[in-house]
Amino acid sequence: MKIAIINTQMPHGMADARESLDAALALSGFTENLSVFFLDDGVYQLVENQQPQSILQRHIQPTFKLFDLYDIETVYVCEQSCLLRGIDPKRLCIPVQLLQPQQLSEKLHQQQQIIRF
Amino acid sequence: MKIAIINTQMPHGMADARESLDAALALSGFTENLSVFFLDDGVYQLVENQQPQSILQRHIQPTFKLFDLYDIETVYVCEQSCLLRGIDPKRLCIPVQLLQPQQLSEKLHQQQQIIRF
Amino acid sequence: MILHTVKHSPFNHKSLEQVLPRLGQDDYLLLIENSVVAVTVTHELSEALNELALQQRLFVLEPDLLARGLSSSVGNLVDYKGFVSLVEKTDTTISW
Amino acid sequence: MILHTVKHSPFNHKSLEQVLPRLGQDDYLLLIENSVVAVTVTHELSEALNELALQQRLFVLEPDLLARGLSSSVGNLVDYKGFVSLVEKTDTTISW
Amino acid sequence: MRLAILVTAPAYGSQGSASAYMFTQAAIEMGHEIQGIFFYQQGVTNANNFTTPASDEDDLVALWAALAVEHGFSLDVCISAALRRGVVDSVSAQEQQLAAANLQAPFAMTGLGQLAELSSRADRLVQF
Amino acid sequence: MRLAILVTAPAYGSQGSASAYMFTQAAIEMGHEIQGIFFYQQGVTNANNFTTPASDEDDLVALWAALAVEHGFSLDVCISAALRRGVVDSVSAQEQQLAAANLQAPFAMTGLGQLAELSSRADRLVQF
Repeated sequence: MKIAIINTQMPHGMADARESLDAALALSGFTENLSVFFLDDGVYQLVENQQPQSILQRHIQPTFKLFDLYDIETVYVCEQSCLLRGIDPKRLCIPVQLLQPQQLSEKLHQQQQIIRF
Repeated sequence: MKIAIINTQMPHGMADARESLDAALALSGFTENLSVFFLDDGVYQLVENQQPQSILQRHIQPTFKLFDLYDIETVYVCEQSCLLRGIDPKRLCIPVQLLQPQQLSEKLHQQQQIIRF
Repeated sequence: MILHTVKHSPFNHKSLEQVLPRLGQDDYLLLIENSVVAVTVTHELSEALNELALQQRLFVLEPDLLARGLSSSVGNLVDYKGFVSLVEKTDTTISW
Repeated sequence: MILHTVKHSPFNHKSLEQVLPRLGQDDYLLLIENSVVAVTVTHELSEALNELALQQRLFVLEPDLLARGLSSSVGNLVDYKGFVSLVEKTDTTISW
Repeated sequence: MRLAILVTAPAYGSQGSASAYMFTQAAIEMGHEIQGIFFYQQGVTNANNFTTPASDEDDLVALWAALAVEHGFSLDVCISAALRRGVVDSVSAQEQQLAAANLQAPFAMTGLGQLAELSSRADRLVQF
Repeated sequence: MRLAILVTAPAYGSQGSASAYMFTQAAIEMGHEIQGIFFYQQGVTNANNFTTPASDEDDLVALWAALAVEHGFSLDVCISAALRRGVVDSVSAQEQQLAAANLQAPFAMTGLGQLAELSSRADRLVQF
């Protein structure tokens, strides 16, 4: 089963980023075909040097570092979403594969089940 | 104390319209200077012939009819918000005063405390 | 072939605007909850929606339109059973 | 004189776009929570924001910027005490 | 078609849970098989049996419970998401020394692994 | 300055309650007077004492309670909004025959009239 998690929300304003990460780690144990996508405002989740503790929010970036440990290797980022937001796609907190719009559409169409946060 | 309630959300997708109405009725008993504004998607709350029971949502329109009974007479609607959405401002479910953008701004600046839903 | 569902009003939220350019050639779009207002008046996304409607790829959940006292002549109106059928006809569903 | 606070990202939500034309001549705008991204890159609302900044009427909650790993050179950065002071300086607050 | 449904909308405050309920009802009437409903994020509040809606409002907690009992599918609640939103089963209530549990039967606490399990048994996953 | 604060954001799931808490803390440090905090809509979940956050997350229910006790202001909860979201005091719990109450002290159930009362005693009303 090819499963995808799509992240479209900024971190900290909502808990979606945190709860999406929990879901990704849990699903990774049950499928070898898990892909995680970051689109639209979701790309902000991967910005480095976040300091959310000072606003009483959970620090999610240490969890991203666990992707490797959990064998979550297929991480896609919409390059256009980064550029629109002035985020350098080469300076994200984990290694990712950048996708152009057409490639993004292709990858999405290869999935069997999709959860969006 | 001049208090205003501003409604900016559509009905039924969220419970804001319903809970804003409850607040308006309650506040009306404590101040003679309550104004209720409908802007942006909030103008959809006043569209006639809603049938929300079929989607398990509460029918809010009978409550609007109580405005009169509760002496809530100052009801302002942003005409531009209606026109943008194809809503005829002359066919809303209760009597309202239509405001142009400049008038809206003036009315907002006359308020001392403002709650937005 | 993906069924995309959108629930937010395009006057309030950008999800519809962001989904439209991502639709694949055969994908379906279903408007539910507050997003049904997108087919009740002409606005900046109407052209793209009309194009989808012409191709029989735009669907609107009728109970959500009626609940809000609205009506539309753009897109195919469906009830909840129609929604289930769309899920069955497509391979995958994304809820935006 | 009104203090308008906005919390949603302008890339996701239309509240900032809807508030800007409603600001009175002396009103203040304070960006909090996700809306702080509005001053981290140039986009379609930047011109209006820059104009407000020049008039010393644009404020940005710095802890919300830092929390997200972002920085800005547009607008006056304030902390929570600065937020309280803005509430005190203005007559009324609207949270959009 | 075998369906798994993911509900991330609360019992009260937005339309998502009602939409999911009506979709599920329609799917059952059409003869489709519900593998289970998974409640995550704000969706866990659908399992809170302290929920007391106004007399003129629908009670989604009760509606979900009745539909699941009638048609024999499971209502799975992510325990981590539930605990941080004040929905607890009797085991957690004891551990945390709370006055009682407020998990409505037949909702059951599970982990996110159960979402993977449901999804692997389903032809389609639909999220609300 | 006398302040009334209105919280419509939940204890968990969005930033609003934390923003309100930090704003309130800053106002107190600056010598302003808190007339009270009113919890409405999803904000009523801030009063749910079954809330059990993860060990690495802040517990806003406890934080609000401690701040109110320390500085002697009230935490008012709209009872109608609370009941329909599964937050109940002991009176309602008995009436509805629920296993227990889950209202955290010193949060107190009130009606929307109390919001009017608070606002009439305040120079500014700030909403989160």
